[in-house]
Amino acid sequence: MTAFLLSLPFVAVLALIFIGLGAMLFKRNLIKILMGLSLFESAVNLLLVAIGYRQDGVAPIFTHVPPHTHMVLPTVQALTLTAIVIGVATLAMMLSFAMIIYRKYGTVDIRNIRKLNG
Amino acid sequence: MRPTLFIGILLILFSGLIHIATDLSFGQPATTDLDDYFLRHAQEHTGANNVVTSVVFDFRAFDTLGEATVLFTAVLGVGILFRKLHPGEEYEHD
Amino acid sequence: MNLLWLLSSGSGTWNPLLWLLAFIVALAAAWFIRSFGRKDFREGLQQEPFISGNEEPADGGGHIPASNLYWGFLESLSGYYSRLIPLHTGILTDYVAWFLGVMAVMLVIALIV
Amino acid sequence: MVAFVVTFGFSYALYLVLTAGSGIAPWFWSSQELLLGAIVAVVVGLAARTFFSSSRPRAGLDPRRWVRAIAYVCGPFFLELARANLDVAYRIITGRIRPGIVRVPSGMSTDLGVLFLANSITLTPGTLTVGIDEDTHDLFIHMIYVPPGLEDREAIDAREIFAMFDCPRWIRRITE
Amino acid sequence: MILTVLIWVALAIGLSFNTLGIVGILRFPDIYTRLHADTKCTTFGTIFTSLAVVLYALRVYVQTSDGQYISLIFHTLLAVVVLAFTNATSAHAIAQAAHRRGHKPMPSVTDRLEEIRP
Amino acid sequence: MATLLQHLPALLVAVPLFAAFTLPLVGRTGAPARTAWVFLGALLTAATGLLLAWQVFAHGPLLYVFGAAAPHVPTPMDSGGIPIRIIFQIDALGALMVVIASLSSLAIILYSLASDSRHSGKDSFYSLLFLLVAGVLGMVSTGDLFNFFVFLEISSLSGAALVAYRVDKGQAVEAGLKYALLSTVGALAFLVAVGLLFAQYNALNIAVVASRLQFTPLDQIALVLLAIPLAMKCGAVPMHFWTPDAYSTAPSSITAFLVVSSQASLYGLFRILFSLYGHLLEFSWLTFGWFLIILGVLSMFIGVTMAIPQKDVKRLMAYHAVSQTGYMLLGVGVGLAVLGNAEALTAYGRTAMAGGLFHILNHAMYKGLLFLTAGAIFFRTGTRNLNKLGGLGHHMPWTMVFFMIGALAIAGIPPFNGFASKFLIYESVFRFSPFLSIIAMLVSILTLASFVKVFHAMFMGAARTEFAQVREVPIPMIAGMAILAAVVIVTGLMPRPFIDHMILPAVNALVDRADYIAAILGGH
Amino acid sequence: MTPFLLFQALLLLGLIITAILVVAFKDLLFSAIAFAAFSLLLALEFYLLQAPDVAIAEAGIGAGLTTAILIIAIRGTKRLEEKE
Amino acid sequence: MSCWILAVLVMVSLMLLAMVRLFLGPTSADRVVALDAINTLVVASMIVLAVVFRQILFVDVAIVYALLSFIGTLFIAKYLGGNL
Amino acid sequence: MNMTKIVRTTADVLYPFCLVFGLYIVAHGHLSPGGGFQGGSVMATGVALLIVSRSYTAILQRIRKEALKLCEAIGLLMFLVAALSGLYIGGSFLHNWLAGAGGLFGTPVAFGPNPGTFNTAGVVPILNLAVGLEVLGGLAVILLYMLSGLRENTP
Repeated sequence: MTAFLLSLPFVAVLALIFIGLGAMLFKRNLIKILMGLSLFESAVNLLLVAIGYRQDGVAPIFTHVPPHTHMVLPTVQALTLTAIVIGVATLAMMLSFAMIIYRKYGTVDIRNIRKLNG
Repeated sequence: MRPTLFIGILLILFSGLIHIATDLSFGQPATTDLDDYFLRHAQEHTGANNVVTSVVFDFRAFDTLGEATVLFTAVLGVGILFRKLHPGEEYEHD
Repeated sequence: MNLLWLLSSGSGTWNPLLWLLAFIVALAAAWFIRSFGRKDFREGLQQEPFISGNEEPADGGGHIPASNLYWGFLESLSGYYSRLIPLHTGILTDYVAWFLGVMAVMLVIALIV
Repeated sequence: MVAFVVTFGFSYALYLVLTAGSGIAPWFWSSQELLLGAIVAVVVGLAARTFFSSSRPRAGLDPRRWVRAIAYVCGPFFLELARANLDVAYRIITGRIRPGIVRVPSGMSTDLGVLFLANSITLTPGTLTVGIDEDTHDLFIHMIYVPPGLEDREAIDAREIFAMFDCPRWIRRITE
Repeated sequence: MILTVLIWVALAIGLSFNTLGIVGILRFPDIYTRLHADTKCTTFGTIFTSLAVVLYALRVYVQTSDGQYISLIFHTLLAVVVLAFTNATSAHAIAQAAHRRGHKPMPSVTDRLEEIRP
Repeated sequence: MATLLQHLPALLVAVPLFAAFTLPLVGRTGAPARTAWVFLGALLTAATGLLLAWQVFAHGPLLYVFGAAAPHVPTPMDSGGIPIRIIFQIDALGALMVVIASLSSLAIILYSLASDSRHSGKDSFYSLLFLLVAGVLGMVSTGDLFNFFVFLEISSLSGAALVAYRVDKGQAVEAGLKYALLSTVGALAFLVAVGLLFAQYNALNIAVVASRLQFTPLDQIALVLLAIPLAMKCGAVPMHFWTPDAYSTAPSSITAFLVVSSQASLYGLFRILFSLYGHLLEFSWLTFGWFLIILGVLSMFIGVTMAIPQKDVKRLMAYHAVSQTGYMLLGVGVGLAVLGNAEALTAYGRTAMAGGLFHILNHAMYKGLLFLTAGAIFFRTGTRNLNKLGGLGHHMPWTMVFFMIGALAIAGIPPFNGFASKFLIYESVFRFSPFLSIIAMLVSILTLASFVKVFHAMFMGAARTEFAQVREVPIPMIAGMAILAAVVIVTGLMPRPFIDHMILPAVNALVDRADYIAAILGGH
Repeated sequence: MTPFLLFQALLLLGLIITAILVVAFKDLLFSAIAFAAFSLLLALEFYLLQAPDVAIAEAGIGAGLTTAILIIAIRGTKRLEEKE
Repeated sequence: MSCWILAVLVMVSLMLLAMVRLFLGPTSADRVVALDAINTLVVASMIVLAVVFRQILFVDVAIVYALLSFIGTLFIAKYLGGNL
Repeated sequence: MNMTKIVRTTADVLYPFCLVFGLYIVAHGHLSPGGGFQGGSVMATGVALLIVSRSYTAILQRIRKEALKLCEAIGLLMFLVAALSGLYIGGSFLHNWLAGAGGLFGTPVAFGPNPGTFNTAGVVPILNLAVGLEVLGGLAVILLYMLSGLRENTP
């Protein structure tokens, strides 16, 4: 139980990943699928930040830092920053795709967006 | 039929990925030599107080270039999607 | 010289040069045979071609469309194709599901084996 | 030009507020911050001068208005805010409400004045700006408790909805 | 000492107003009245919690005369001012949008806005 | 000049990026300036790539540490022997991919200068093309997991945008959406794996992670999460569905480069399986070797059988691309399966891998050539439907010749290069398992059959009236196709020097994992 | 059960609830609103995990601009999901 | 010191309560109200958490928050008003 | 269509605020939380505020898309040039040759907790500014493009 509580963020990450994947698998609406993708993305960001956390660490900024002994890991935060911007770029592009598809096909239902098959 | 299959896939994935929650220990990273290096030497090597910034813009600046490129790509991609087509510009005849 | 051309797989060898030679010989033979032809042939002098005794339809009508090629092959394998082609649904969710499914299977294999 | 100066001043002040405490003990700001703030303010002034202070830019040059604005926010506005909150808390607890939307001619001539008044009204006494007439600057205000008899009047003076102070006058003196 | 008490009091006031705001959101019958509760109470509560922080910073500054607490005060004040400003405007925007969308103020005695907008 | 040579790995990415960033500015000055700029950029990119590859093949693997004072010292003095910065590590395998990408990018950009000349949005088009090139070049040369992810995203986003370039009917957008979404999901799974590895070993450099790997359950999960997305991106069969969609609707020049892009994913897959996870216990070698083999066989067979009934010429070729990817997976998979068995490895394992890797080079060339010819046909006739085409051999003789070269190469007809690599695969796989080899040959026959159909449908028959106006394509397009055709013929006629100087070093770079690690960490 | 852990548990609970709401709402606009709330809470979680840089980025990009482009996309397509 | 963390705990609980309105709210405007309330509470708790962590610079995040979540609300309001 | 005058005026007032704050975050990226992306996104939100408060046609008269694109391109090129400058100096691509070298940004900092001064960190502030400009231009242009697509989507 204690171990479970201690790894709470990872449990949340797992839950969020599966909520996102579930949205991608079970939803028909393209925008909803992209929201699920974005949830997945956020979950990954949370995972990255959570693995860099150290018990009672402080943020890795030396300006006005309180006199603590250790800091949380900076690398994962840097990676997460990159991942966030990549995520928003991807999302913006895919939402534009969805808008054009709606303009051309008249639907965003994923079952009807299948002119390319076979 | 299909939803059952999807649920099965998700369940199997879950049973595998549950290791993320059970095996990783929150708050106690196993090895930290790379980050300890950053924390110890960031100020001396880059002169930046914010270690995250010094990682983003010095130690791993190439990632940042790539990331800026991704944003540029997205801008170009969105622009290319919403561009004005020339009159009579048509690609697919069938 | 031989080393430059010879391709060895450990159990067999292949020499592209020989194949090139064979091609050149074949081309030479073709040219040779062609040179036996009538020198006074001109465009438009020949007879109209016949297909099974009928005149050739105008404007490429005698051209067999691509879909009709290998009709027998597709027909004989229709059981296989009737299962395979419906798998390519074109639905995005299915694409993701296949990806996740393979991932799930491999996850099980990697964790158990 | 005037617009640029006003925007420049606003940005510079903002930057100085942001970096307050950066200097060594007797000084509030370090010299670098002052210099950088000037550069930033010039850039922002150039970029935003057509938006900030689009109407009546010359008014922004008057320092007394700025002082009055700060005084207004700290004094009458805050007290009205406190009173309004007590009122709303009372309504929340008791559930005694009598809502309605009334029309209030603001009497403001500048955009900034309307903005200030509308935001003051929204934050203060049991009232919420719902709409605005773009030409006459009449505000439409949702009141959480319309005093009986008020709903029949065509328009209500802005002073009536503030309980303690004459806020519209304050705002007029600040912005016009 | 007095400052400590003041901090406690400010924090208590802030929290109670925040609570009242949330209760109001949950309890009030229609969108406009909920907006009242949201805009006023939570903003006011946040002002008071921030006031507690400002008082705390002031206390520490008096003790240590460390310049960073000045910046804490200013940044907190700035955050609160911005928050009040944006909250008021967004409340107006929501109310206006809701009205334009046709949400009538449900229990209401008068609606002058309805008269000028067909 | 010497200093510039020293910084080649950085320039490899910087040159296409610079071209891409400046194109929107240059393009405003007019079409001739843009064309010149694009041409210059392509030439410089290709030159950089080829020079770099030459250096690698001549002098051994290159390291480049981004941001360090000394770019060739991977570990700083004070770090305790770990690399801290992003390192480009280009060994023979990477150099092989760089050669492929450089050659194709040059040919493709030349081609597209003419083929896309009448379309709108050309600044963005060429910018994105350069970004795609930069993404692929970065993917194949980086030695850092997260950096690989970033370049993966660059290449997939720019690829998706380019796939959707022909927005007018919406099908291209649909394909682009599918490509982008699947790529993103895959990249996110990849990122999860990077996070898991980082959480345990606190390193992102592939060599460092490889040296610290202990194969805990988390590592196994990470392996799956790393390998499957890359297998998906290269178009292996149960996850190949995006391939025909994206390849068939994209502009032909883009399709030709998407092939290279998916092979960069293949490179990533091999890098992960061999260099990162290469020291697994033997059953895992077998497991993942058989995983690659099964994926390969499925890809080969299903790809080619799905290709036969297609009517759309590019869709047909896309299925063939899937099928040819199977050969590479099969060859390298056999190598992976026998990695623990030194005797079998020397007997046929390395040959199989050499066949697989040689096939990557060959496939990029002839499949690029085929897609470019299909694009040429589309450029002049405006249709990709095989039933509507016919008799084009009268009007487009050069295209027909190039198509014939490509078709014979893909079908594995000697003396073209397809045969050279397939020969190696057949012979070595036969010693591993005869059944697989027979399947490979069968697939080759079916490929030939399929291309006979395409050739017949497009070029044979009497000239048609509706194509009476059709002429041969412009010179730049022919030049682009000619470059690829020349490479196809040269590699077909003289496979031996390529095998000896490029492929076998690449095979050794894959197999000898200790060298890869030692290049970064020093010692053995 | 330190206050920190309790705090985090509540926050993560909120995160999961909002994530479920994002998926569960049939109306895409509601989903977008829930997504904004999700981003807010996620940023608070980042803040709690001592990553202020990431929190600012998530605040600016996740809560602000992502909502904006989601709303634009919803406006550009259809607001309601189709019935199953 | 514990009073601060207690305050934050209360505010997070309040956020969870506001989520009830996010879930229930009959119209989208109600949900935006809940979002706004959550937003305000997040800013407040960020300011307080800066004191808890003794990290003065963390207040910057709160300012960004107060400034930026506004944009999402405005986009939603513009959409609701039918102006977008 | 426009939003009300109140919202418009708020946007006008908050726009310089966003810019100042974004530039503050960019400039202090190496000292306090924040940096190029964050500051850029704050500035982009300022532009988005203007965009949302007015109609698309009205905003195109006030903001030039070309200027934003130029901003983006300049940011990217600045990044690349700063990266290549390290190569010219003799280090490597992206080498931080200014740090610790004296001069404008080269002041070395003391180790450990310190209040921090602005003129440290070498190339990092320049890269921060470059990325800030790029993100500002990029995100704003994305929004404008999507809005332009919106106009065509509605019949």
